[in-house]
Amino acid sequence: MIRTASTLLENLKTLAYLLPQLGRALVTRPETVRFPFAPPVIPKGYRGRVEIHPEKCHGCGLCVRDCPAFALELQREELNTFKLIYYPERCAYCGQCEVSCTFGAIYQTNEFVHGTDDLAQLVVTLVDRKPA
Amino acid sequence: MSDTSRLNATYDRIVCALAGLCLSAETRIKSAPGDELVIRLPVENLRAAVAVLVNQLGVTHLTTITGEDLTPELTLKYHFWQERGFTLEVELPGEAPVVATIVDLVPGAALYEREVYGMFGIAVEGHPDLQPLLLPDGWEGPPPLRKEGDRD
Amino acid sequence: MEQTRTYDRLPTPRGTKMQREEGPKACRKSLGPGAEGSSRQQIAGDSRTEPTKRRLQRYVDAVVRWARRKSPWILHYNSGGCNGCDIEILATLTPRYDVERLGILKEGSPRHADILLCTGPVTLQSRDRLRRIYEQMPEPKWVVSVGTCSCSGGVFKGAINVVGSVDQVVPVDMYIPGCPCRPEAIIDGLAQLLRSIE
Amino acid sequence: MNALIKMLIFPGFGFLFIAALAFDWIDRRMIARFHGRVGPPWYQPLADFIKLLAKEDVVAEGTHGLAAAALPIVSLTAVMTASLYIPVGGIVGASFEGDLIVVLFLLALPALAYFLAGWISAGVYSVLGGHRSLLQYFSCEVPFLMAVTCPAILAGSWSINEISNFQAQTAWSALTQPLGFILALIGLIGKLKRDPLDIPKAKSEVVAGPLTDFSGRKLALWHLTMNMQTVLGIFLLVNLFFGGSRFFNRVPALPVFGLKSVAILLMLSTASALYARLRIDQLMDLGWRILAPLALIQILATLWIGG
Amino acid sequence: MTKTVIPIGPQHPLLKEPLAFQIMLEGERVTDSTMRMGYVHRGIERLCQERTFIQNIHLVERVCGICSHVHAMTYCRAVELLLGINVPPRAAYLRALLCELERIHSHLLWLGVLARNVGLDTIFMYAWRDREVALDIMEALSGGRVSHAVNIIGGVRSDVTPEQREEILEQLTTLDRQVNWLLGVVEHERSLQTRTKGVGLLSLQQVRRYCVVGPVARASGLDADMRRDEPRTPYDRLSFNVPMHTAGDVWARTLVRMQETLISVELCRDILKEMPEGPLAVRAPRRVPPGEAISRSEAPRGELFYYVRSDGSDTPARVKIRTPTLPSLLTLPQQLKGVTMADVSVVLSGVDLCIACADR
Repeated sequence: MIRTASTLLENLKTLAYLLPQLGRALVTRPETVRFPFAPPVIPKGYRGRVEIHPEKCHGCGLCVRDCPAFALELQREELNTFKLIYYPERCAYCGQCEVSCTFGAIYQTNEFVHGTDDLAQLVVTLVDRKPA
Repeated sequence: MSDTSRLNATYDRIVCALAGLCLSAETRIKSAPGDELVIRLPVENLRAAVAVLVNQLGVTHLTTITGEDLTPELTLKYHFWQERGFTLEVELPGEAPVVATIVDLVPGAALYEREVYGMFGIAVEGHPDLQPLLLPDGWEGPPPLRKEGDRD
Repeated sequence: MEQTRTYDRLPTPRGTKMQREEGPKACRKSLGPGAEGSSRQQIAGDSRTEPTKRRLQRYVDAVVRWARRKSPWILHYNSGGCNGCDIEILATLTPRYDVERLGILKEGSPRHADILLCTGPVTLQSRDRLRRIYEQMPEPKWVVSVGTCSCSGGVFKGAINVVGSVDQVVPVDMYIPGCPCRPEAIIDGLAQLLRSIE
Repeated sequence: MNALIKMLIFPGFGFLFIAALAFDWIDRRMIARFHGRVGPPWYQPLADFIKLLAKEDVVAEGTHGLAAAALPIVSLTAVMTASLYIPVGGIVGASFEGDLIVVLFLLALPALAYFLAGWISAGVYSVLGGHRSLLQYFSCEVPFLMAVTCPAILAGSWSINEISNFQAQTAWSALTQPLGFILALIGLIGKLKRDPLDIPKAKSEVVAGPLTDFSGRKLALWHLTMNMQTVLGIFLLVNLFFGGSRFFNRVPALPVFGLKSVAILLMLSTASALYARLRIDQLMDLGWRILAPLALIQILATLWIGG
Repeated sequence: MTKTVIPIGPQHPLLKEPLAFQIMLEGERVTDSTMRMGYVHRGIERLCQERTFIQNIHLVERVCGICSHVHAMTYCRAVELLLGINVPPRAAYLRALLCELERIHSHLLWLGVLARNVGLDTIFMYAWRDREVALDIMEALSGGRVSHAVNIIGGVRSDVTPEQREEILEQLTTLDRQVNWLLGVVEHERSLQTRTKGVGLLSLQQVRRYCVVGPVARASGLDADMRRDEPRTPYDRLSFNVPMHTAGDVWARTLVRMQETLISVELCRDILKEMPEGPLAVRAPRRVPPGEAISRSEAPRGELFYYVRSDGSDTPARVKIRTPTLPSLLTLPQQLKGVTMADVSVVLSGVDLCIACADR
């Protein structure tokens, strides 16, 4: 008798296994972020948009050579005249440019790129070096 | 290191079993536990060699088939695994390459052979369902991994 | 009253923004939101322009626009991507990001969806499929290209089997770069799109 | 005039519409909370409804256009008519001896329309979903009908109003016939194609079932029909098993009725969060081999005690 | 009995990625099925031959978004073999740590997808909620939730600080508790079992014949795990067991994957505790000497295989990628035969398809 009752109980438990957790979920606060209604919390180390310390850039083009997605473009006219252009819509956000840069000029910030309806707006000229 | 000797014994066994069929056996491909054994065969011996492996040595695991275009000829590498990896290598002519299927011996080779067919245009004789595996419908132009398809 | 639609005007390939405006999207814009409901009433209003009727029309339009902003149902199609953006899209449905707060539901049938989320570069094999899914969606519809690959081709640009970005196949209303996009970026992009439905 | 108000506003269409949206919201919100999410805001079902109304209405190629337009309207009409006979908070639009049978019949119509909606469509998923919905209807309807009969037998009347009045004076059927109540609940879940038994519209199997090719207005009407059906099913159970709107005769009728309905809605939500979907053959096994015999036992027991 | 042909895919809510199935039905029972791949074929092998060794790290990382790190790691190892470089031990430990975290994330993701496909959305939500913990750890380590980009040829880029270590250990405790609960669900929850038991059967013999790898093979009783069979730092210094089952159905696969997740959590802890100090990377030249190299590793779905040949320039002459999903795809017609239409979703999600991997 007791055994049948216990097997029955066991069976009922398998039938309502999730029930205690559901109850707990009802009383605990959901862990949803407040994001669209509050500023996003992005971790410090997140690999986001590429930025540069323009004064450190020598226009060597190492970052351009190693970029897997051709998101950087170096337009060089003379030795000291060049433009470094960054296309976020092509960028793979891998940070290879950061690794490749021997001068520590290029780096990644922790902000993600916001959506846009016009890709041309995203393009940034990182360095615009004119002859002194 | 008894472990290493055991692994080397595996290689010895394989080389012994295939001795009559192969052109050469060397440890050429670099791999983590030491270099891997590569056995070069004439194309017509491939099926016989795989039959020996499957029936006598109990090899079941074919990792993949790698095709390569080393113009002018093509090579196919059959990467097997038993306790450690080893490779059978055959050489094919660049023009109208044909290789015999091993699907009946190792059913797991079916998709790899289809892939090789699509990517290199190597006809696999006796394959039950030989169509390119990954190429889009209506693909025109040379098989994508052949050198003739190189763009400048 | 509606017959099966035929699509002789396929979306124009990628061009400048002006060029794209001439495509189906522009027609949609000239009709205004409320595609056919409003067009029928416009015809009625043409003969006798009654201010009350027009005001009513304005109110109805406002309500409809509000409803559209609050209830965007999404359809997701991976046209050749690596999965990374797909799982981030799915992650937006899960407890941490929970886009159902914004009324977003993930639908399975193109006929139910308002927004097509495309991920990945468009491969040759999936190009026609993407176009068909876009055509199956009822108006008004929007396309969001999620991830670098679908915005520009990304690392796969120039691959032998890749057509390129999504906007070469269907008109895109919102680009969200990122590889993969964070769920925050996806939500942000969708919210921007919804804001532009005004 | 009074009858018109009853029909159009309370407890007729207007009230039903609001209740349908409200229950939909409560349901979605509850399930979201079970998942550990926040869930949609209160206006969500309304926004969905308006948006779908204003969306382009495409008829897929190969679909019978007239039938596709008529079916949601037919089922909506059936559900609205049924609402007239179900008492809400002690107020009933129209009542006569035997209205329970009429309501059950009217609530069966949408299931048939749902099947037909799949049948007339060209898409394979729709056809498959329609097929499944018919199978599911047969295996769920029988236990549901049998379970619902028990309170009627006990009260000796086929009028919903009288049954609920009888229970309010004696005891709730849910307490005297717990088995019957559980069977009716399972049958209701099956009838409404709600979550653990959403076999005809399972997303991962048949995309959206018969509704796969519907869009715009028709889809809105289908959703509304489903939601109204949920409301009516719950109201029916409250009347038949929870003694309608009375609670010790002290508390006002409407809040009591509302609370009881929400309680049943919570049971439905819990069930949908608790279980995985059954296969159609498993459901038929469950329906015919377990639920129907149990319902028969319940009927016999009821006859023996109360008859 | 009516015969119907049901197309599943390329766009279907069941599949997150495009793959086209034609399923022949008799009533509700599947009689035959055919498959069309290639919707996600991007030609990565070809593209690898056109890019430099360094660019390729990020290219192969995008073969698959779920197991991105293990792809990049296996590729880097192959190139390191060609260069004759030994990775510093700390780098090896960090790589392994990310590998295990990726396994946790992948298996939890898979459990969620399976649960969603059988209509148990609750477990989908819980599994994905718990997965966020693993993603948080990975993001703290590498700066990316899904693609990590920590691998460089010769080592890794990012390090674990002692504070981070404590934090991660704490997060692992939460993860441990929650994965344990999920394992309990898989073991005890009745409705999940009714759907998954006896579905998608694969015998040990079939698994051998089709060269299946990974959890699918282990659930059928094939004892194969590249972490143990071809041990490398740090797996040769850690002890772990490989969970096995013999039932060969979807439920057994679920159990295997959940037990593996638990073991991975344990391994993460061990790796963090035993991580040696030292440099993170050694310098690697851009040009790679001619030669061939093979690198195998255990991805979440099984054995991952890279073959790289260099001809002495800074671009590889051939990169061959064999992903573990491919042999699993081959078994699908066998698994589908005779199941009902409703079980198709269970079978398809049971093998943990990663089409992006398979198509490359």
